[in-house]
Amino acid sequence: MNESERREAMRRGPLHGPDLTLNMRSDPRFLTGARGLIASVAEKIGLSSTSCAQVALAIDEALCNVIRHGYKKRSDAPIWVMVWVLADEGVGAGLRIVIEDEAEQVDPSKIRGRDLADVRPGGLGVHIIREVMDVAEYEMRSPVGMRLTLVKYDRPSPGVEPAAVGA
Amino acid sequence: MNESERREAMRRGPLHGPDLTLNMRSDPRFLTGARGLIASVAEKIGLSSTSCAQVALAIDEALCNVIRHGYKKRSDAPIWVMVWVLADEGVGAGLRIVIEDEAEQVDPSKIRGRDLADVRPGGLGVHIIREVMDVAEYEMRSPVGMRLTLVKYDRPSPGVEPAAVGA
Amino acid sequence: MADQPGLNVRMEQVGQAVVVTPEGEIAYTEATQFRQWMRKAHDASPERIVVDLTGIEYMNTPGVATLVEALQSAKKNKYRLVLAGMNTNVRSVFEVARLNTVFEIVQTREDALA
Amino acid sequence: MADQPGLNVRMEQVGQAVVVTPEGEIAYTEATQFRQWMRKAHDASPERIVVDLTGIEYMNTPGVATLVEALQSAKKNKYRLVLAGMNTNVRSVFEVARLNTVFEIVQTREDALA
Ligand SMILES: Nc1ncnc2c1ncn2[C@@H]1O[C@H](COP(=O)(O)OP(=O)(O)O)[C@@H](O)[C@H]1O
Ligand SMILES: Nc1ncnc2c1ncn2[C@@H]1O[C@H](COP(=O)(O)OP(=O)(O)O)[C@@H](O)[C@H]1O
Repeated sequence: MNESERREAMRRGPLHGPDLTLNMRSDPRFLTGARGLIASVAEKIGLSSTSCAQVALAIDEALCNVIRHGYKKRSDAPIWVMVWVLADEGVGAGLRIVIEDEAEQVDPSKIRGRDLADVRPGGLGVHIIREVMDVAEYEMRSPVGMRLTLVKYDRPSPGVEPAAVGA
Repeated sequence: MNESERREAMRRGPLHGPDLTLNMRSDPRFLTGARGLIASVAEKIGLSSTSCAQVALAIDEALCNVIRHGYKKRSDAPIWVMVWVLADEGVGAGLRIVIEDEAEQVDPSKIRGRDLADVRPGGLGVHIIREVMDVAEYEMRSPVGMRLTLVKYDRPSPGVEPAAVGA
Repeated sequence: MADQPGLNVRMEQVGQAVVVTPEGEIAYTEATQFRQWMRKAHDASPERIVVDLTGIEYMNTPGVATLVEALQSAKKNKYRLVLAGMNTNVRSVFEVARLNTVFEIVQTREDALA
Repeated sequence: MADQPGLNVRMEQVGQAVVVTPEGEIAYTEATQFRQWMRKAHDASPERIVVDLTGIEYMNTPGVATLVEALQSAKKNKYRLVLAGMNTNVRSVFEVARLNTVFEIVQTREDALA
């Protein structure tokens, strides 16, 4: 497997259904619980405490963005968070998380943070998501909405540097 | 509405779909996260900290029982946890939680704890669930599995004493 | 007896007593491990086992069951089992289960060793 | 400005400085409330605003954005904004966002008031 094949395999993930699915309304009151759920699962499957904190942060940023940008702060629209526990395959414990919504579709290339040198309040969430996860890929979902695929291994698999993937 | 009609209305719950659904495998590693999720939602909708702790405990006991008794410790079977936020209707904040499984069906009247005077290690979970929740009702689910309906209001609605309901 | 994410346990001899100090939570996944620690305390043939629960934020009935088992061993072998440092939530589990009068429950580790 | 479940804020005057001490988390739901507190600190026309983050376990980018806004006000009005007491996770958010060199960040509240 070359690097791009390996990344594609990580993005695609396992064939079986998710180990855990959270289907929540786009209500900000559920954000803390969703983040805590993922952090707890990450801890229990053995991710390092740094990785747990990073995954929790990425999920939180991604869900905030779905609510703010995808649903324009509507609080009653559906969000699905699917979680796969990735078995140890020589690269340590890992999680694959897919977040889907039914919001308006946007060109994935338009989902990007601001220039970090230009200090302004916003435009940081996507940078953080990409930086802390090994894989972070947006795509349009069929027939409506967006899908974000996130993968985090405790140690990056050889040939997949988080920095390279997240850049 | 007389008392039994009121209880029946609480058990039946709202007509609309759940605000939050957690679909998890019967894997004990997910218990802490599930409990934390419910506790966080309870806190954010304004339940008192005592009520939050009680709801979290009840959910945890109920899920432990599904895994141990329902699924005989199989870790790959499905469990659904559905949560409705009950709006303030003069009785304070409230949550309705329905837990469903696909395990073997048992007569709901057989789901009961031990005599509390007879001190032995087990047989306490169902007592706790009934004591801390306003409504706790087991029933057979169609076509397979069991369903547990739990309701917790911060203040019991007039005419529905938790002690009476939970007895 | 490797510690799991949820639970860390220390055990020490203080005079004729053994003090077991779990930290974290004692729920479904941690109960098995905690039971092994309680057996180890029992095997030290103490006059008293003190379980200092100050560091336990959460306990549910699988955890309570391990302590009921330990109490049964204590009664059979005629030593004391004393529980100290329960927070409000843990205490309420014992109260609902009507075990608050069955166990010897004190405020602090010092009280338990007195 | 009623406190929400996730966040409690204290504000006090120490000499010419205003010290804002939030406790809990500053995430999506708390950011609006925290922004109001930062404006209130600004309105006191201090020479320095110290934000003591020792009690903040968690912050995400909506929280960071309120501090960037506060920094912009501070620069425009020529007073200092000093952040103290960040835990590792909070600090790493600032680092990923390359804001660790933009803000004045110190270890403790005492350092910030020195
Ligand atoms: N889930 C999403 N749906 C649609 N657009 C998004 C989504 N997430 C991010 N975006 C777009 O990417 C931009 C950058 O997002 P982010 O880095 O989180 O900063 P901010 O949310 O402060 O703008 C947003 O302004 C928005 O245009
Ligand atoms: N989800 C369930 N499915 C089937 N049987 C159950 C379930 N929950 C409880 N029970 C039955 O009720 C009994 C009492 O449960 P509980 O009070 O939690 O004590 P314990 O689990 O220690 O036996 C169990 O022994 C079991 O027979």
